[in-house]
Amino acid sequence: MNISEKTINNYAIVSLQGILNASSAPKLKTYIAGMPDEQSLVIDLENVEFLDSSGLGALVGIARKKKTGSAVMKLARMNERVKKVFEITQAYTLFDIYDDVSAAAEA
Amino acid sequence: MNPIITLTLQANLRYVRVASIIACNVAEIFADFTCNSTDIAEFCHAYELSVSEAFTNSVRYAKPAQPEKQVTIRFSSDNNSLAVSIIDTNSQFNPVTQAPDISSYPEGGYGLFLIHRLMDTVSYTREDDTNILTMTKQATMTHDT
Amino acid sequence: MIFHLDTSTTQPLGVVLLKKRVDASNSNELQKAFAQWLLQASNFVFDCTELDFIDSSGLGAIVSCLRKALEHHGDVKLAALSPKVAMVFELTKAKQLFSVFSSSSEAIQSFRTVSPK
Amino acid sequence: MKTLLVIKKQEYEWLIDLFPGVHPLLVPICNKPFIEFLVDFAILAGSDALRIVSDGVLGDVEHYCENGSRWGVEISYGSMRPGDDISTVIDKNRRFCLDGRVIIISGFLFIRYNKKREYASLFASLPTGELLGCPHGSISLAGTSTTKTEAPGTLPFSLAALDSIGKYYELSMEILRTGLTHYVIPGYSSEEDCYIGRNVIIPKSAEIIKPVIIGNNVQIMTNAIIDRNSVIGSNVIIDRESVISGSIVIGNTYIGEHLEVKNKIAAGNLLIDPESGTVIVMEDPHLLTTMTKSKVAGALLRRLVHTLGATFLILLQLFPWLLLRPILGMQGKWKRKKEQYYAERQGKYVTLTSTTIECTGALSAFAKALSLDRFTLLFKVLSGKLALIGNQPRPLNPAIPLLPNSPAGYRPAVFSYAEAEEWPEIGIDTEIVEHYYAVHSDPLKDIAMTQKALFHRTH
Repeated sequence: MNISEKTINNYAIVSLQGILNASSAPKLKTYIAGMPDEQSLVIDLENVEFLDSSGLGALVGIARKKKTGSAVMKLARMNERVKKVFEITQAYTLFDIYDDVSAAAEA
Repeated sequence: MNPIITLTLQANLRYVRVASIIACNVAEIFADFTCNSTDIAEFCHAYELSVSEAFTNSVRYAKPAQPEKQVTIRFSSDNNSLAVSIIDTNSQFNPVTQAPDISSYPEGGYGLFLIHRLMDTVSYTREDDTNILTMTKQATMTHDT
Repeated sequence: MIFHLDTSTTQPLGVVLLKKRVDASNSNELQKAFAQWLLQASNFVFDCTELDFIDSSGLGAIVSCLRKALEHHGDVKLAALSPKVAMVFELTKAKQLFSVFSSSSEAIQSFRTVSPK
Repeated sequence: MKTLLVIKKQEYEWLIDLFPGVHPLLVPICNKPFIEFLVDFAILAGSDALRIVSDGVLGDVEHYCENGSRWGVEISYGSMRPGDDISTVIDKNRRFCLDGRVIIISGFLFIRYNKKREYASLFASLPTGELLGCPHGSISLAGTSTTKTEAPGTLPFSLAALDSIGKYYELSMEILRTGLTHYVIPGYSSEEDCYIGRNVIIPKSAEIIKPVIIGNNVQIMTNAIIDRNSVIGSNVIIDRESVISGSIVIGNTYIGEHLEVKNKIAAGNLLIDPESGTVIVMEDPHLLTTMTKSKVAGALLRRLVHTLGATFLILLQLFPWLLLRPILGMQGKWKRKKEQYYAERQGKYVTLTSTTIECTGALSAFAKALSLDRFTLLFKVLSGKLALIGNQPRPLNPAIPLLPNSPAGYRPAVFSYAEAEEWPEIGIDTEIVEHYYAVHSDPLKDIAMTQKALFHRTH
């Protein structure tokens, strides 16, 4: 999995590319842990080819941390395969999900 | 049930992707032969995801300090359903699963729940110190039309 | 079920307070008891204030009570049907067989005003 | 043009308990799922894409509408948080709303419209902003219009909020009485106030009074009356002498004998009075029931009765079978075929040898009259693989999957109810008979039905 980052309106836009599963989730966690807790995030999922519950667990963990650190975490551009996992687990209720990155960073 | 492939992998998270890609491909080949026009992509994704979950569990619960530990994945089929079994030598586990309480932001515990929702049948047996988790799904999707 | 005899009317009047449920489990009981009550009165008020549930066998039992009362030249009147119980009576058309009153006192009053035959 | 539908769970939650097992957005209004009216409207208004956004679970809706290709419109789904206002929802769907104009329908609203009117050009020219609003929601337009026109004084559509069972009932009745021609209503219609679905059995003695809508696979029994202003859903049985008037019978409901359902909603084993909101749960299978499989205790007794019946028949047929089987076999009139069939439990199969006796000559006619062709199958009853009487076993065929949770249940058997009743053994009619017996059969009746089947097969 590749992680790239840019900044829009004080939001760190973290774009993920590839597979987000048990073997790659620690990489994402470590990457996010390297940021200040109060840094607000938009995680761009457009190029995530595959996500399983370990990947979901990592995202939920980040969301919880950001929530306690009173920062914001949003998800953007979820594809159908990724959406399915959020739907079955009802994890979509925990996130603000946008279909556009800049809209997520502006709102 | 006719056996198709049996595959043994080292119990290491590094190989989760191998297991799930193979599952996805086996499902695709099977669906190609069996289905008329069902949603093949969805069928394959169910296997990709379920095997990813089951394999991850097998590796996670493997007793430590046993680097030679292995997980076996066995595919078999009959007319229109494909079964995949994940076999490991971990200690016995409780396969009963319920939806995790999402409002408490759980980081894990979704795996078996997802498998149950994606597959038609999930069975768990313990034979001679091995765990066998077998998941099957019918290739012909039933639509309520 | 609680039964008492109201003697304020010209003819003795049986007042039955039905409790909770009248269904397959206790409808026989009602029919047996009713045979006893018929020795004391032929006019009845079934007070349904505390009746929450009735099924087809309960309904059958109440209709059979009515039939027996009619055979004795009497009547069974129903009082204070809850909306749910009333719906079952409507659904099964049994409501058409009975005089229904909103309270037991109204039902008792109705027996007073009718001159004995 | 695109349409964004925003419906919060909180707005439709009240419906969940009333129509168990049906997603509130799929609750039928005049036998057509609620959401489909909105899809139709969106298309009528010129939309080529529709997005349904909710904070509740949309799985069932997604399963029903899929990607919208059925209607030739692109349907997608989005999520939101319960506290989101409309502008947040628009932000969350900015990419969807980006190009062109968007009709935003917010709230659990029914839109009254008329399919004969022209909406596409109207929506293209209407000014941006709220078009109509009510306390429970609104319909508005986003994006710039191509031509600048003022909103006309009265719009050719109006809103009806669905916030109570009373409103639901009123709306259904309103459409039934006056609006059937305004919408696309499922079913065959030769007159404008009468829609009848497929496989509807109406005996001569039954009476149907318009306006009426009847779904598919409906069986109306003798002397039943479907009086004016009634909507009967699919897979419904209205038993003998019952009267339905001004009522909505939701799909998969059984209405018992001699009942009067007047101005009510019957849904499974619930009877709802729309005026007062009173709901009664029927625990009584004689009155109203959901069409479901029989209970476990009954199944055990049934198994016992069937085993005894099969044993009896085996003893009865043993001698003739020993005698005739070799003779007919030598004559080449005894044909056997091994095939796989669906078993009672979902996902399981059973291999059966079906025998056909070529019906030429007195001996084979005699063998057939004795049902010797079913002799070997009787042993499957002893092993519990088949029932004595029930459904005709369905051959395994990936192209025709057995619908899971079919309301009637499926119990493959040596003899079928359809045979007993001399119904056509193949086709959807059979399902209706089986449906009926799923509700009416009990182990004792099964014996009588087996007798009937044996008798009818001789003729």
